[in-house]
Amino acid sequence: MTIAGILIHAYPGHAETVRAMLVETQGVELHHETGDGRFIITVEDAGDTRCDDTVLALQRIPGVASASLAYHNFEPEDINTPAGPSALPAHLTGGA
Amino acid sequence: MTYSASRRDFLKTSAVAATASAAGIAVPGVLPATAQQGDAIRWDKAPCRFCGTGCSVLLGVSNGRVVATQGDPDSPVNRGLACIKGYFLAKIMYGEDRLTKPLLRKKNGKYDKNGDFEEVSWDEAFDVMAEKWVAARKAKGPKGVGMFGSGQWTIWEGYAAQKLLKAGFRSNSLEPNARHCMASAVGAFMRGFGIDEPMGCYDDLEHADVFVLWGANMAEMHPILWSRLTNTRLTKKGSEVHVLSTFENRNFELADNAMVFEPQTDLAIANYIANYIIQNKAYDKDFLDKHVNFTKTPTDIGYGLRASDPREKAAKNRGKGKLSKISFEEYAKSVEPYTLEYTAKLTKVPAAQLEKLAKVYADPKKKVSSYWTMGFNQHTRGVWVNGLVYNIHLLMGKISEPGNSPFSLTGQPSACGTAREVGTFTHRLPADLVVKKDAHCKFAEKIWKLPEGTVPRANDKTLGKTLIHAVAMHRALNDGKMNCFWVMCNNNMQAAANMNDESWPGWRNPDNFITVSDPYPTISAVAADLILPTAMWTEKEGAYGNAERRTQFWRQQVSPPGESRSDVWQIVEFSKRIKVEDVWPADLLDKTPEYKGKTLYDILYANGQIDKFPYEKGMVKDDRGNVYENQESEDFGFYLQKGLYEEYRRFQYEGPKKGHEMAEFDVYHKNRGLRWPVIDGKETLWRFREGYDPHVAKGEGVKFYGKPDGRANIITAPYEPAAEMPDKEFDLWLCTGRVLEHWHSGSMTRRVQELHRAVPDAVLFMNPKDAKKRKLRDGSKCKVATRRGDLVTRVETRGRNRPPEGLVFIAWFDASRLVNKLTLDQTDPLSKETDYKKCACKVSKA
Amino acid sequence: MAQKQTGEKPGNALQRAWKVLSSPARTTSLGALVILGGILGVLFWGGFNWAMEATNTETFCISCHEMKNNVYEEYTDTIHYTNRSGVRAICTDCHVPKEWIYKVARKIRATGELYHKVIGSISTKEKFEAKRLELAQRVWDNMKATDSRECRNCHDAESMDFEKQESRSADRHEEGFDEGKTCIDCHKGIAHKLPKGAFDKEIKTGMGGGSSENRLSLLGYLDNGAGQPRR
Amino acid sequence: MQNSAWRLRRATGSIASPGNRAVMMEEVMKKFLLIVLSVAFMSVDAGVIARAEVATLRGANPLDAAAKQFDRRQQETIDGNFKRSWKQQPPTIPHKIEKDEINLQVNTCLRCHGAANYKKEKAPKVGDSHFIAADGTKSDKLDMRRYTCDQCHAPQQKVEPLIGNTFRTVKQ
Repeated sequence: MTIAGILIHAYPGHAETVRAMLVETQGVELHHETGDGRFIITVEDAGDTRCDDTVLALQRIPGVASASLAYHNFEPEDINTPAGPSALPAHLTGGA
Repeated sequence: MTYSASRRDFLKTSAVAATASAAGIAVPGVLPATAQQGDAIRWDKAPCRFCGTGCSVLLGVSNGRVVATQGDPDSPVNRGLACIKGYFLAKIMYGEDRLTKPLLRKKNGKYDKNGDFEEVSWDEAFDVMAEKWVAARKAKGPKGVGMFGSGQWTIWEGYAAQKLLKAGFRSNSLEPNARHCMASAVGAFMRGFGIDEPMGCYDDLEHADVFVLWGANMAEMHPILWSRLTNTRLTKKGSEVHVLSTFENRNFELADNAMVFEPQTDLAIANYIANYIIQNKAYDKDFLDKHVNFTKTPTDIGYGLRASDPREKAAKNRGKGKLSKISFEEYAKSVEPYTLEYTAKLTKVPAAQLEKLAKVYADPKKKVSSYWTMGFNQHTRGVWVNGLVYNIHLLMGKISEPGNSPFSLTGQPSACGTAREVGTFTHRLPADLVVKKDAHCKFAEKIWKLPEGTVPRANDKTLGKTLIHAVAMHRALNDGKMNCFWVMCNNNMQAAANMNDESWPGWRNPDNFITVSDPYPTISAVAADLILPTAMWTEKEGAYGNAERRTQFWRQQVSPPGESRSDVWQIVEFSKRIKVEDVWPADLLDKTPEYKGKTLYDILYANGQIDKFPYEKGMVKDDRGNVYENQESEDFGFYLQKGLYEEYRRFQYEGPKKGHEMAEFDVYHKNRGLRWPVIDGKETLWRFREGYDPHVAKGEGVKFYGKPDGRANIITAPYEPAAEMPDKEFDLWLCTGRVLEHWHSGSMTRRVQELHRAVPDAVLFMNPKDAKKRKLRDGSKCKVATRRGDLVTRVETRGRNRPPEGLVFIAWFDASRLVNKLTLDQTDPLSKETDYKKCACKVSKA
Repeated sequence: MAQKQTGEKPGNALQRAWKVLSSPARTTSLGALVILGGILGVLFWGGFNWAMEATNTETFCISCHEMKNNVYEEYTDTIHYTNRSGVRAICTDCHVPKEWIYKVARKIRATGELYHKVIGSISTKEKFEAKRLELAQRVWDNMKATDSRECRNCHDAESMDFEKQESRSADRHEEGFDEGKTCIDCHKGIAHKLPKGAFDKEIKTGMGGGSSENRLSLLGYLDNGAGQPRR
Repeated sequence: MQNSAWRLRRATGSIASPGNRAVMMEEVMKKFLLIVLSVAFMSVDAGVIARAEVATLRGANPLDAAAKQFDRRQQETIDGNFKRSWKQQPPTIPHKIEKDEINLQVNTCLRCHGAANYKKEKAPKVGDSHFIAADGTKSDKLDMRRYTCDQCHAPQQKVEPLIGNTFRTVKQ
């Protein structure tokens, strides 16, 4: 599971188009907009588009001045995932 | 699945918060742990400065100062938790009396052992020190100088010291305070499995059904592991907790089977359980046939006291530990005397409770994890008793798999990472290599680009016997055989046993020159001749290795105050003052003429390997683009920590012993640590078992590959009495230890007001009946005396520790009540680790 | 006494005594009989009271290990045993009424305890712990029923000086008295350890209110079964 | 050996002479340093030498002598709460806790601080962080890892700090 937190700067006057593109993009979730052309988004794997590919694509959206990575978390979901779900009783994980 | 959905949400919130905070944007409604402060705080991870658990904390820095700390939600060890010490980490660096300049004892402008401390420059400090060290090395040989380091050193500090002493000064007089702490555990690992450190990991805390605490007050000493254990105990059906201790402590609050036993009789209890398993034929025969050898150890081995002590003279096999093979039947016979009746009588534990304990071990359906710390390690039969618990697990095959785990917990944050893995012991080299073996020394010399014969062998052709352990160092100082002693990152005057007869006269011996590096004026610092001000914890870039083999890194977060410098800087800078001609013989230099006229710095650190990673200001960055300082690298002109680490790593990959592999330097700055062996970027949770450990090939099942035949040793050892038992005059057992709120000698935690006010003094925990007999009551002033000294404190009969009649307990953090004036400098003759848990004392009204 | 009065030689004393006692009084005056009856009454009465008092001492209470090793041991840690001025409340101060009629009633009930001692109902720590909630609940119910009568022998609401209490205590006391609460409503487990599930009942009856979700979160931790709260 | 000079000194002490602690502490407050620099000392070679009297946490008591004894300790109880230095710092306990129990049977802290009763008891509620499980999920149930309250929350004794601390909160 990969999740990235990204700060997008739009060129002045391009906020509208950038917002529209961001909402369209698979795996992108818009969380906050400052009103002065900055957007806080998260990116995750979606279908067969990988998170890192999406991040690269963001740079190429017309009107985007910069897309900077501020947070990145990668967790393999295999045996090495510590204290995984199976180790915890259901009622602790919010289920059952 | 609920797990991934909610975890994903959590991560997203973190992502938004981190992004917002990096951009200085306030996002309404997003208040995860990482961005609660609302001010411009830079948060970054660091392993906790205290115990061996190895929690990760988030450190908030603002305007160059640490302003907050909290548990790291992303750390697999503590998942957002911290204990009270961990929560107050932000304050440990700001005691008003931080040392900021080197201080040297002087009279009339010159160094004088009896002078007063005066501020000096680093140059003057190191010049005086270098002169003394060279003179002592020349006059007294390799044991003339010595260094006493720490399980709280960073990995590279230990590695730099290892090179300075063993290769530079050609001396094996390097020991860590981990000798007082973990040596018995190491001894048992090497004897039993041929490779150091636990086979299991902390995940066992969730997998096990039954927890057995053997002399580990986890509730106070490893609070976060205790939290995880508590969670399992309170939420998992059928889980139970068995506690063994010589007095009631906080563990007992969760105990299903709480046992107070007579000191030293843990040896008998472990043997009884083995006997029970054999008598009931509960053992795993198949496992024993395939994976285990049976051996026995010599008995009546003494108590590690000075050779002149009558107890040593009386010992038949003083210090001996060579194993000899026996059959299963012989082994079974050796534990036969430990019947339930005999053991109950000897240990004073009710028979029903002992049997209850034996039954859970013998039940093949129950997953049992055993934990121990100082109760086992600080034990004159420490290696034996560690081994006796492995015996039980091996008999049942309950080992190296989730939930079935004999687990030796560490005391210090990097006792594993620095002391054990780097091998900063007199007899060791990195990655489990030993100076006893010529091939191992040759390998080290090859990695270090040194002529053959540089590293002193244990029994060196020209240097003679070169090994000297921690307790023997103080004796050597006392006897004038060691003249220079450098104590770093610990407080050994307060920590070492028998201060009145050994430590104090040793340090103040007029022939000796003692250097102490510390951030604060500790008991050790004021007993020294030269004090070096030290950068601590996150004032430097560092790495620790915790008890579950997890290596964790941190970046330098703030600048050290005044002229204080980190231990690694001090070691490397000091090496510039030593000319190789002064410490190496001519014949060695003839083998490498290119080293002639060089300093130890040129040969050991600027060796083309360690200095090969260039450093530029601003290059240490996190993934959010924050830039961090690196004081040492800036000073020396290369990425010192990376260079030291990468050279050290070659021992793991190219050395004769496999199984210690770690990942590359840069990897660790990006994660919350990995558990070695790390193969192809993947960590190892359970060792020696196929499917978990990459070193065990398909089809092998279980393989204890530390031993040439792949088999672990079951080692039989009997109960033998303690060195100093209560008698008519000194009628009580004295046990010492720690408290939850303070770390070790209290030099950090006692400077944090909240922690100091929680536990301001070390009191005498005593049974009310014992108190009454002596006309004492709660709060009475009392005098505690042993054959070596006395101290005055107050009686506590109702606190967190409840000793049985006949035993008292004092914590050692309190500099005003130096309990190690009282303790006996007895050690396990095999591991040389001090037993601080058992000596005889008397208590009277003061 | 009877033998001496008849002046007969000692022989089968019991038989003779019985004969005297069973025959109607002819030779003795009514006054003597009344006096004799009085003396005997005092003796019996005194003996009865002596026995009552003897069984009202701490030494008697802890003469059985069930009491000594469990509840007594714990009590020595608490303020009713150790405190600033050394004034102590012993077992019976709290557990045996002072007023005669209640005291007798309590003593009669105590014979049930003797029966359980004989059959060993709580002879081991485990058995005791298993029954602890039931036993404690009985005491609490009793105290509730008597409006904490035994507490009030020493602790009189009228005599409390709120000025001298910690402000937290003063506020809570004032509130409690206004609401007509009795001591045991809040002060459970002050002299002994609390049993598992000690607060289940008060949570169930809604002390403190709160949503059912919240109530569960307070209780859930206690259960070691399926991790579900007791209901 | 037993009569060597330095052994005899054990009786008299060779550590820097004890100064008046009260005076010294005053200095400390001014300079944020326990190292008192007495600049008045002039050496023969001219120039000023900084002499430092170094005191440990036991004050200036020599190590080979007995340290000052402490008074009986009393716990500090106050109305309201002790101040926190930062938001995530666990609050210290402003009331007595001797009667409280945390064990397999009960946790009496939760009787007042738990979600059900805290309003009624006018007690601070167990922090929200205590309802986040190890995997990061929020729950209505207390996270059992947080069961042992006294791992983080401690009562405070009425004692002066041994030494000051220059920690500053983010607002300072």
